[in-house]
Amino acid sequence: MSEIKQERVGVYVCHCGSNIAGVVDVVDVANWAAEKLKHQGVVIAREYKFMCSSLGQELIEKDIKELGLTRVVVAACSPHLHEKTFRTAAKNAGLNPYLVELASIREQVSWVHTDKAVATEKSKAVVSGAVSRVIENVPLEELKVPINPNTLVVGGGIAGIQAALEIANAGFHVYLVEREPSIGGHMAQFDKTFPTLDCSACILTPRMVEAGTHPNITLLTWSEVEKVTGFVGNFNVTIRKKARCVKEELCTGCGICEEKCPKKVIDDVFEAGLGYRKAVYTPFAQAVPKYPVIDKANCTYFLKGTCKACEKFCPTGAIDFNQQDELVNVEVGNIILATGYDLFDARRVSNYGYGRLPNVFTSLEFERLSNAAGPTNGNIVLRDGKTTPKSVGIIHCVGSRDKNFNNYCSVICCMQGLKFAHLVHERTGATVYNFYIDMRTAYKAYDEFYQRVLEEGTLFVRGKVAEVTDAGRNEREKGKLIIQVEDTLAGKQRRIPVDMVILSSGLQPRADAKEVGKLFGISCSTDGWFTEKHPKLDPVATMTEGIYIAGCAQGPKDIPSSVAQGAAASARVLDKILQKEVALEPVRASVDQEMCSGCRICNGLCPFNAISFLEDRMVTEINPALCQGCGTCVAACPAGAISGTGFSNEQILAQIDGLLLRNIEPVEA
Amino acid sequence: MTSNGKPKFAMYWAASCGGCEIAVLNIHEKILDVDANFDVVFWPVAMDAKYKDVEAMEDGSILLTLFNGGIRNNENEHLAKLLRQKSKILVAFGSCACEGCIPGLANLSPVGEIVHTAFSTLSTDNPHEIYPRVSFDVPEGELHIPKLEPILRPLDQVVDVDYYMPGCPPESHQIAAVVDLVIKVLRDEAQLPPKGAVIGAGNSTVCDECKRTRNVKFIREFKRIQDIAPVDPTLCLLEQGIPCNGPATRSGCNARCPSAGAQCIGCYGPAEGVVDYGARLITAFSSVVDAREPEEIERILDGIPDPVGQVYRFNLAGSLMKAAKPAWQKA
Amino acid sequence: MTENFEPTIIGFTCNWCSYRAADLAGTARMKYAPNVRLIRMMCSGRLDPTFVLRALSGGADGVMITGCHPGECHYIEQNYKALRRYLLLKRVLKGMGIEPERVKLVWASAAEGAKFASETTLFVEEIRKLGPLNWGKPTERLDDLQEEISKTEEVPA
Amino acid sequence: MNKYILYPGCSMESSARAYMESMNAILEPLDIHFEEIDDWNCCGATEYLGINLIPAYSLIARNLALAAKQKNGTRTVVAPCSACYLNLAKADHYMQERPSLGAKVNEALAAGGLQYTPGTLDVRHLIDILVNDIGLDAIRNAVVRPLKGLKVVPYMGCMLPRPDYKNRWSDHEHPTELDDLLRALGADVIDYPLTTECCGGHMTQIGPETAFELIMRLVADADDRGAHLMATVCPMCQMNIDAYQNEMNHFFGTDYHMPILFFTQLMGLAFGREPDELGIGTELVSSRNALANIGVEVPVTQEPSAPRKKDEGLPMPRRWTKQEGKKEAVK
Repeated sequence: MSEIKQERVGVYVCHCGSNIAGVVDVVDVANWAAEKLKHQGVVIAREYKFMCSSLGQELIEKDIKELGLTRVVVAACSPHLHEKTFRTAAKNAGLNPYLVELASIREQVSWVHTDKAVATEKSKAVVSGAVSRVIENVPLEELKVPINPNTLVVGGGIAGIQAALEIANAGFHVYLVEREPSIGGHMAQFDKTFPTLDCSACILTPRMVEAGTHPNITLLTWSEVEKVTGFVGNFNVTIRKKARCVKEELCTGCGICEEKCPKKVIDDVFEAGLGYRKAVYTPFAQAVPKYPVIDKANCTYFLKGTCKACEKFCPTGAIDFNQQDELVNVEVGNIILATGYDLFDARRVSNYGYGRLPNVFTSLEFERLSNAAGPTNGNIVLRDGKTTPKSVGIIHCVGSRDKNFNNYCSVICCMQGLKFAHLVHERTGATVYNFYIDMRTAYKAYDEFYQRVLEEGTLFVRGKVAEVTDAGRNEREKGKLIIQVEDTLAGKQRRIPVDMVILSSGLQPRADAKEVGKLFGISCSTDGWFTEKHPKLDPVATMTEGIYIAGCAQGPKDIPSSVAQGAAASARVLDKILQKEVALEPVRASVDQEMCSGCRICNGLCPFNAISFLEDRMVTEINPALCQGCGTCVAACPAGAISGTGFSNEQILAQIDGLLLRNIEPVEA
Repeated sequence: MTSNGKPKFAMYWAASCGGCEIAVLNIHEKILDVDANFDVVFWPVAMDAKYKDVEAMEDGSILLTLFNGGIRNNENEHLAKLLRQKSKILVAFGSCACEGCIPGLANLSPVGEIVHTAFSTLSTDNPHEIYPRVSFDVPEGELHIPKLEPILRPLDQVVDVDYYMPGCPPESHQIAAVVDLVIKVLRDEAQLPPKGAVIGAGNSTVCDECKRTRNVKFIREFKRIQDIAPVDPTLCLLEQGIPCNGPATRSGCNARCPSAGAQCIGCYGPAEGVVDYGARLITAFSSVVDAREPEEIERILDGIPDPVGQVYRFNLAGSLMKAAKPAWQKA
Repeated sequence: MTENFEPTIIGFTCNWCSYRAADLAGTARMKYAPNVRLIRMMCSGRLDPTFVLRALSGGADGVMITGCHPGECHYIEQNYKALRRYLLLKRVLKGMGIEPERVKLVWASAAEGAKFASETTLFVEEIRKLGPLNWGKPTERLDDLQEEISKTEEVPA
Repeated sequence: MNKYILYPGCSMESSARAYMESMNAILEPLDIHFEEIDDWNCCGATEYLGINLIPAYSLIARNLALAAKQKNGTRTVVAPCSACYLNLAKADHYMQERPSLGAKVNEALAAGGLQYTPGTLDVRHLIDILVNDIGLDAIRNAVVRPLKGLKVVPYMGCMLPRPDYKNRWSDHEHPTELDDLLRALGADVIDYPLTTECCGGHMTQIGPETAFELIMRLVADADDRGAHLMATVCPMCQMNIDAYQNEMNHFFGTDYHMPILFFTQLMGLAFGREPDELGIGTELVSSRNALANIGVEVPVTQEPSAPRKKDEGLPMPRRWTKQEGKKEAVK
């Protein structure tokens, strides 16, 4: 057995109020540690009500100074919560912070076991493991890495725009990448916004213009991120700037090309399939930037090599058919993902008939219907484009709170349904039914808006709509869409004939969310939204340092929350930039080149290309800047020539022996 | 010191094949240096010294004892303890003493089964099923033979060992080098290495001395060397799908086997500071497997039909597990 | 005897997924068997087969290896390497006469606290059925080799 | 040559003889070969499963056991009738899902020396193999007389698409397989929203008013949409709408005349076969006028059932007199 190192270890067992002490006999654990682990170097073992409190930390600091402790073990909550706290306490007392180990006896013992005796015994084993491990810890210094002040914001919706503006106004450069020809996101498609009924474009376009003209913002629209390498403070991002076939420096945005273009195409992105656009187009009038793009899939020139109308009529000769995609490489310190959401595909609910019954519309389609700049200039009409509906049914929770589709509540469809009810009333005077299961109007001035819509005479039916059908059974139903619903307040089945049905469909993660997550090294939750670092306390950060998320990409939310998250993410980025450098966990791998035989077995293991082979000396080398500390090569090296700080073989092997209480009984011969 | 002033030298062989003894002779004329500088007092294979002669010596009077072979029966254990008592420097000489070697593979089966296999299987003509007995009365008196220990143990699991000299057998040029070193120490021209050190070997692995070219390895199939015709003489054997233990085996033999066209089977034992040799090979071979789906990985791993033999051929007794479960149950 | 046999199990978790799944099981107060003692590593790829052998030979009756689902590894693909090592290690354990079911690999993402808890309890039951490993401690006393051999036959007079 | 095992079911030989004849008529042009399960028995239709599970499933599973024994190079059992298809599919599914049920059923089958392991057979409906195996192109090529001008309402019935254990159908509420097939025959297919609404099933026996209500909805909507006739895939649907349409009219005081044929009869016509070979004309609500739209002359083989003559005796009590009060159509 290795000889007993003469470290002086302090053990501190936390009550955590009753969270731990309620199940684990903390006094017994402390006494046990003091007695049984003495020969390993435990000189003091205390228990205290709240170790993470300032008093608790002072306990540690006092002991380090007075008893000359060289190692500290705190048996309390999860290292993800208070590892930093106790490391700082040690640092204040002059002990290297990496000589502190946290033993989790709350999340992994007291909260999950009921038998008090067993929980206490397990806590002792966990403390023993931590003590054996901490003896093998070595002092480490955090790796200081400079932060590149530039920031990449992915997604030009309201959240992305807010984040970009906040950082740019603080004087730092932002690259704002947007997949569509113009920034604005889904909000640009709306007519009014709830609850204030502000015209969506009126409050959005000023922000878009500000972002479009801001000296510190480089707008990269009609572009997508292809590759991301590096780590916090030093990301290298490759962006594909798709060819617009329009020379931005010459184009004045006059729109003649769009006017003259003979090819009409259904616009199923901005107009949600209700309106048309030309083969060369800008998605909407207030588009930022104003430069149009040529849709190669539908442009006659690219299909048959003829036409070229846009080129002929362009006053400044800005059209350039053989413009190629361009790969732009940018260096940034932090990245904010504000990639937004996809609308739930209402066709999946086949009994609501969307896609089969003409007069069933989705929420985005209705937004375009009611929008003055929309295909019907704001007139709410049926699919024939002429007749105004006399009665309209608005169905909530389409695809949400439904175990066949999405379990979660999409937060905005209730208010969206109420907004539609108001707009239909205002524009057509039709009778409006809203079919809901719970009316969720939780935020500021939301419920007041619900009261107002009630007073306007909207008929609310509480019940989950079973079916929308056009099989009328009697004169009252002929030629109408019949909504079959169980009215739970009236307690009976009802068949309500209406002219038009609007599906207030829910929000869903982007179809490519998983791939985008993998591109930036973050994961998605089971529902598919980007996973935040902590659902309550850290919603805009992710588990990957330097990558932040904002807006609906993190989960369904309304515009005020998206804006708030955009600003929050930018604040997190600004505090990183102002620190000028970031301290990286000193968890790294390194090669002892004396022992390395150049067998190259580890060379293929590193996805971060941190492992390189020196042909001349036939040995392997690890670049500490690129190494992320996963330890795969440490475990793989057949010669045992690669060691890893923070999670070394000695530490883990010692912890195994400690957990199995092999260090307690004198080891038999 | 003996009467003629020369330090005493002893060599003993426990559970071994005698190859280590031959390797000592294999240092050719240097054997004369041994004779010139040492007084060989105990060397059962070479001279007829008796145990009681050794018991009569004073403790620590033998300067250098090269002990090869694992501890299989109680006689081995007795001699190990005796020589430990009598020797100043006790060297675990060769793979058997260091980590059990081929005899150590017996630890895969219970001891009863070993004896049964030895004395009454197809190849043994034993119609009356006569088995050895630890003691047996004959007219002349009571005969004794050593009793088998339940599992074979390397030397350092029985007595405290000063130095380890791996290899099956240790290379003669390494033995010669150690002899020279000890001679220099006698003349105070050199210092003994720290206690417990491995001598007569390198501090890297076989690949360091192997002349074959090595690239990044992506293995789709493991094959036995005889199934590959012809074997590329210059390319790393592992890259050709042959499970070669070189990457995890200590250097010192100038990659004798790979240079001769065969894969290294690991007789020089683990590299410096390695806790379990087999574990190093498990992680080495799985690191070069180029597959992600479990079924595909299993198909590739089927290319190593006997994983225990592949990764623990020489060091089962010296590994963390030491023996298979059946062997433990009846210990 | 196996009913009240309480197995001791060492669990290896990866910092980003399965350790957080364990924490989530804690914050959600889910109850599971107390027999597993967890060790945190940065990634399941950090798992060295030596750790498993050290645990089994050191008194553990089973080892549970957990990590992120394939494709969701925080370090992109290192859990595949853990899978490969696990599959080869199981073959070696089988060769050593140890029931391969004593070592189990489970993927659990940071959101799957419930799965972590249920898999742990399930594994404890599986190990309880297998009984103690007791590495290095003989389960049957072998007094005399002779008596062992003689059991096989009688020597003719 | 597309080989299948056929489970005809009782109605194909009695009330739905027209379905059998028209099906046999379309096999040859589509190169389909059916081999009937010998000694098959009734499938328990819609009632038996509701009464007692074990004997019901044993009755059904007996057919599967016989078919499994007779596997002539195909594992697909085709059931033209929706009720038979659903019962066979349920038996196969729940014997796998609930091993205890499977065991009891096999225990029962053992009495007859039979056994069935769930999962060995694929249970599929006739239209499923026509659309998915044979394919619409092959059907289109076999059409000699396109049914242009014939307005047809496709009525799938409620048993086929739900429950869909093996996800065979395009949608559970609005499947389009029958629509596509009829369109391939050249007919003007009407988009019919009630295609999977219930036809009343055996409610015609238990609660006639409910059945009439359901039948009235189907017929009324088809009539509103200007359909000449309805096409269905299920003998029970055909019988309920065809045989009870007159009583439904009587009950509601309406005068609908909506003929309903099997889709195979229309396929026969499209393939150039004569009406009498397809059992056309045997339906109670005559399809003469409907088929006149495409110039098909339906021979009057059978006197339309004349209303019963009043005999001199005492008047017969009306069958549903106790519902007299609620006779007017449900508003």
